[in-house]
Amino acid sequence: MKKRTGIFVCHCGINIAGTVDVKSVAAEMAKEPGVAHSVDYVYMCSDPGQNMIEQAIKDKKLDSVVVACCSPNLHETTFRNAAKRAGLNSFKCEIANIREQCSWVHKDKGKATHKAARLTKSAVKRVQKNESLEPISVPVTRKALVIGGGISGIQSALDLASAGYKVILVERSPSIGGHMSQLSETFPTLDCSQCILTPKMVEVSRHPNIKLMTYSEVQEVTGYVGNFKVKILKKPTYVDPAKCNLCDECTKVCPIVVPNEFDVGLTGRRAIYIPFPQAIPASYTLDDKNCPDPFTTIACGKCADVCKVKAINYDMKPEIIEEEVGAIIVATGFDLYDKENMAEYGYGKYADVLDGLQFERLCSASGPTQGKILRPSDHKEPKEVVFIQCSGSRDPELHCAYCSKICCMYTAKHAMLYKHHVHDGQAYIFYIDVRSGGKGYEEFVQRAVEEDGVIYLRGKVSKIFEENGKIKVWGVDTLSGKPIEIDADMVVLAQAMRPSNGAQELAKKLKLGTDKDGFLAEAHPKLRPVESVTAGMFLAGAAQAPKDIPEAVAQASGAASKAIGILSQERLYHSPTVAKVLKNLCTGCGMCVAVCPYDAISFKDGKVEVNEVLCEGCGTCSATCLRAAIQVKNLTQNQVQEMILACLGG
Amino acid sequence: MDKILAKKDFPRWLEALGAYDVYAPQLIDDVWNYELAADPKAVSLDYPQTAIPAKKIVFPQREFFFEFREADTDGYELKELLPEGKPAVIFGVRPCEGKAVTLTDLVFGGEIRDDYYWKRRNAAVLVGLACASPPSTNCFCLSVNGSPHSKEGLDVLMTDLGDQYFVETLTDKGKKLVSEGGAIFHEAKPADKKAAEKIHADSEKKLARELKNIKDVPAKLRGMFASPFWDDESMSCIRCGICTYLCPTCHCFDINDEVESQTPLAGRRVRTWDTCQFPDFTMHSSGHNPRPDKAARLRQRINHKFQYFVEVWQNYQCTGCGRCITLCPVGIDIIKVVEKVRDHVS
Amino acid sequence: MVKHEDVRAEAKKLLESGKVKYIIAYELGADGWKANPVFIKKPEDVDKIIWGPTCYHNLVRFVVDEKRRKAQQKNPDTRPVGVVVKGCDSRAIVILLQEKFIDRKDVHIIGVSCETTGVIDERKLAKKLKGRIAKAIEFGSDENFLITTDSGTVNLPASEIMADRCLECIAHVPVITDVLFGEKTKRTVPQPFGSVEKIENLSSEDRWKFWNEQLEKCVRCYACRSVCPMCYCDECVADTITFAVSPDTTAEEKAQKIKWLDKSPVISENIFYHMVRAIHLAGRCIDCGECERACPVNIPLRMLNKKLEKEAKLLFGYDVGFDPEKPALISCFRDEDPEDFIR
Amino acid sequence: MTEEFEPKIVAFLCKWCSSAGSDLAGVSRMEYPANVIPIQVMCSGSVSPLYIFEAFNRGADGVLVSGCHPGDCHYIKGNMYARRKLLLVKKLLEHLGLEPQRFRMSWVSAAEGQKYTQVIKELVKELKPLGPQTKLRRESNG
Repeated sequence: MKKRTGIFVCHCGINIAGTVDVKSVAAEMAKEPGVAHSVDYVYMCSDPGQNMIEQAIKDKKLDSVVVACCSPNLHETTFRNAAKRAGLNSFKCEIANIREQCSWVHKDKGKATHKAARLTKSAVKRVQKNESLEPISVPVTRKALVIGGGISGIQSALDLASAGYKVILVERSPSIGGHMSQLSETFPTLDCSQCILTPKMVEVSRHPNIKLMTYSEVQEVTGYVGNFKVKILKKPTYVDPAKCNLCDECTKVCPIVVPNEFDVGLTGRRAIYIPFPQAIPASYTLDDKNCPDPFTTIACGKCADVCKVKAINYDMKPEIIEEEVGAIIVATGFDLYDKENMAEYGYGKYADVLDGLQFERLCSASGPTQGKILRPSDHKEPKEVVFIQCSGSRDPELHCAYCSKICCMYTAKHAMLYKHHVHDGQAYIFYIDVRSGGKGYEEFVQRAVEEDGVIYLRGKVSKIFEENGKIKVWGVDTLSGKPIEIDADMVVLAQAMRPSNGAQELAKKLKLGTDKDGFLAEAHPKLRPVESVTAGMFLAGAAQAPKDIPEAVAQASGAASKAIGILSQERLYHSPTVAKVLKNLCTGCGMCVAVCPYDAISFKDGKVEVNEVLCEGCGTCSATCLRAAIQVKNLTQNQVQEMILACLGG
Repeated sequence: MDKILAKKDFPRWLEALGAYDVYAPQLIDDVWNYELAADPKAVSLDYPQTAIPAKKIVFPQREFFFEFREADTDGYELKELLPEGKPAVIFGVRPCEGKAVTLTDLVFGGEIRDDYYWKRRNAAVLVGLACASPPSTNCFCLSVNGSPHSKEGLDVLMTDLGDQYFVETLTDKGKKLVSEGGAIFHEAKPADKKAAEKIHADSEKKLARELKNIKDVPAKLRGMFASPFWDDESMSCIRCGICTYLCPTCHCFDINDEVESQTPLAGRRVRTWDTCQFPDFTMHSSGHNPRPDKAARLRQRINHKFQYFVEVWQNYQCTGCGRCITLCPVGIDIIKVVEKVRDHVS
Repeated sequence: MVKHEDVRAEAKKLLESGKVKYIIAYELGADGWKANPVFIKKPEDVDKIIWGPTCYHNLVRFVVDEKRRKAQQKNPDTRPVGVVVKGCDSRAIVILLQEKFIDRKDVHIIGVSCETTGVIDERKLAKKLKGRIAKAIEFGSDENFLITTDSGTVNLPASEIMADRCLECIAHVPVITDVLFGEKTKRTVPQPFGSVEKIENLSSEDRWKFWNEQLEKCVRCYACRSVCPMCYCDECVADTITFAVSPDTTAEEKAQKIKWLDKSPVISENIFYHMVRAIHLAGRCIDCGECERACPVNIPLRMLNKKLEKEAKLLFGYDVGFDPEKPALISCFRDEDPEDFIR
Repeated sequence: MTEEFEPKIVAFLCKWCSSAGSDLAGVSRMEYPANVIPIQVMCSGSVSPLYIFEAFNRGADGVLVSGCHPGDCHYIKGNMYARRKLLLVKKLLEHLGLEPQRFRMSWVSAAEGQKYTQVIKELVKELKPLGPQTKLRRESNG
């Protein structure tokens, strides 16, 4: 059947008509095969212009339309809607860009007109082979998964839950709270970390919309935006939280002692334990990596014996729980840069060389020393403490190239807290720069210097070693140029922040990109900072980059609102110009599978198939395929060939 | 009347043929082919066998039928493109190829007369060269009603007598061609004729290969259409077009429109060689392919040459040049295949 | 040196045990000196099998046929086929595995090492023999060939009549096998890309002249693509009609068939065909040289594929046909891929 | 006097960077020669080698493929595949004896209207002295 294409050449006032002879373009196009109607008009995008198109479609029974006008970025939607109103499929309308790419950049009217005609013809050739397509729509599972129970995860979960959506919060350790629960006070306000965090943790445990899964890990994620399928491994705690009444008898009888993660190894804990008093869920965990201990094969059973409420059950097994969610927020947080890497500062070698988190525990009222600052080695009060900033940060040669961002502030806080505990003590801070951007931050640092007499030394520490009970710190004050030697009682390293252990593996499972440092990659550094490259997955907190609490919380809420943007939809709509497999030509070589940036192509009985929801229609697959067995709808190789011919005047 | 031409005068003959396009065997990248002779002095008839047979001159691999162009009013303007230009004379044509042309004549001269073919065919003069010794180790012309000195289809037959050629003029076209040479030709003496006849007789003994008692093969083939024999025989076939494109008797073609401009729609209708050995030769647009596999395609080739053609034209469509054997990349040997058919017991 | 007996014994074993469906090997052709592909189905036929200097065919081509055959059969015999491969041929198997065209269990690979020699180039031999007709040819003791002709025997150094592909061979020992015959001899190739460099050294215009003359000769018999184990597409860009059609193919799908080039054997279309073939073989051609050997008009087709093999190696550090797990050349990239050609 | 040779150039521009970049050139009214007819594709990665062969076969005097800078690809890495694939194409074309200037690739971001005009100007400048591309072009009776 003969095609009936309509051509509408826009003058755009004189913007186009000034350099392109629109009349002759329209006239030339009228001669094209399958062109039933070809006119020009002063402003196609105006109401009369659009009506003109709609009328022509009806009167001339047009089956496709080309509007030669400005860039498709401006009015493609306008004209496709017009076509739609007149009963055409919106993909039966194509734009020829004869303004930005022609009339505005050429002066010679003859040449510009010639080019405009070619551009229009090329659009005609394309539109005549366009399929009618309707947007792909998929239902949305209106439930979210939050991975990581630190402050970011907690915030995202609460925001989603209070917006009325079901949330699954997965945390791999026995309690939520994350690193924030380990902190003593928080800058710049010095309010107690537990005091502001605990209520949120409790809220999580009580919220009807939140399903909390601690001591659990995400094992597998399949599916796509709006329709993810998640497998979660629930590790056995061997203690039934419902029965446990926190009498703490079990820990008293447990013979096995291991370093306490919560106190960053400053104290020990039993094999059966509660991470910290305010833990949520408030229950004990029997850690089966340490019980029974490596030398015995069966648990001693003492804890079960003393448990009056019979909460302990050795027969608990790991479970795999399957869930369906529409959106995923990844808030896997951070860990500190490994001790091993900082041997140069005696970290891990000398008992009194600590990292920031350990110092937090020393300051914390619930810490190993009930808030007294004492040296781990001899429990004496340190009179001279050296704080070293950028320990592992900003050191492209040996360590991390990036700035961990929060160290300047918490080091100032540490120095301050130290002075508040040890009034006759002296705090020194080695720094490269002091970065105190942020509300009330600069003032905070100033207070440390002015009120608490903290001595800031600009320079790097060259050597740290123990000598008769002191820790000698050698360095240079690069401002005065003088060498510095301090006989310190304690050294605190502001260790660099790095992505939490296992974040890399998780990223693989979720098919998320990571940057060169292993932090999760955002979709766009400026304009899409909380979205990941995978549709429907969002990032929150230090998993994406070093952040302090307010930033982490802000991003967490941002991620939540992005997720709500999906969950609030009945169905998701997706552009239908996606790749299509010509089954007869496909040999299943998988070259397309390898190049697809969205994992939208998969093998199916010896051939491949496209997941239309994941496919973004980039067409890299079709250029890779040796058989043109996979092609993008409405920009097929066949259409491009016709366009090439048109461009060359054939 | 038979003539004698001294080899040293041969170039002069070519020079005298300004009215013709002169083709002669030439060696390019170790491959002999009939090419336009730019320099008569360079031409030598001392060659074995060309890769592409002389059919390419009377039946070119590509020729135009007509030109079409969309008219300003409705419909199309058509312009027939019959072959033009000088008549062709081809030197060094082997007798088997001369005979081959007579077979193609039958096909294009049947109830439908192919003017495009005949325009060239009638203009072409075939100057044969008797095979003193077999030009190829796979020659078997004697087995298929041919001979190393057959005159069929030729206008002139030359026989190499050492430093001179014995020239037999066979047609008016031939007479005219020889007359162009004028004085360089001399009357042949009886002794020359004897010498030539001796060479002819000897040459028949020199053939290395033969395909004996095949008179029952056509009947045999009729009965073997559905035989698994073809599957086994075709196992090593790789479905290329060598055996047929380079066969002097194969004449199948395809017709395509080569479009040069979309608006106005313009282009040419073109005939090109095609071959039953290509899978798409019998492909229907429905997707059905009556000759789905290489077994069917090999069968078609053998049947056409040794059954169908015999039934229609009482002759084998094979002149025993042996090209398909020599040039087949996987050594499929038509002699062996036909012998197997002959000896086949079902 | 590999003896016929070795291969025959292995073949017998395989067929008797029923381990393989049949064996793709070489037999002596009708002319009594050149090898041809042969398909051995019965143990009693194994004595047909030979190994010699004319075993130039890449038999992996027939593994492709076997896959096609199986696809058409209702309930096919799924046993593997045995196939005799040289070093280069074995790399073709690697590519077929890489592209999941075949499964490792579809083939039982009988590897044969070319040791110090390789296979011959008939055209080189013909020149050397100056009209004498070869009757038999066999490997000599030290890097030479012994040729029996209708007038006496000749002893020629391998280097003089060996195929170019063998002179530039980088894998004379099969890289993937179930059983290997012959020594894993060391062989150094001073210039693996020597022949193509000769052409590279020409000026742009001379290169054009060269290729123009060569590709002008092409008669589009498609022997090059037909003999190539990598050209396994059901439908080639050079085919004029939609070929891979099944009953459920829609008219739209048929209409999508693009006529990229005309059937006319004219230079522009010939070049188009050979360009597409070259680019589609980039990172896939394993230089078995069969396209060049099969060409009836002697077009140096290796010089197209070898060029891109060289570029793949130089530009992207990509070695073709050694690792079945590797992604295809154009389905991967390195951040440091050169881009000085981009502005 | 004879009219100056005007090369015919086909340009494949990726939608997100190069086409947007040429739009910017338009908005900023930067003038450049009208020899180039752009075809907007989704991603430089979607440009098949056959497109380039076809363009030359149908009489293009030059072909340009332009995409996003490495790392900026809207489709994450399509341009990286394009870079590898099209370098092979370029090497092949030059091996056959086509003038290197005739096939170009460029990275033009949505912000580089200036660069786009520069690329076009240079391309046209380099192609004019070469005259018509006849090597890969099909014959025509017209």
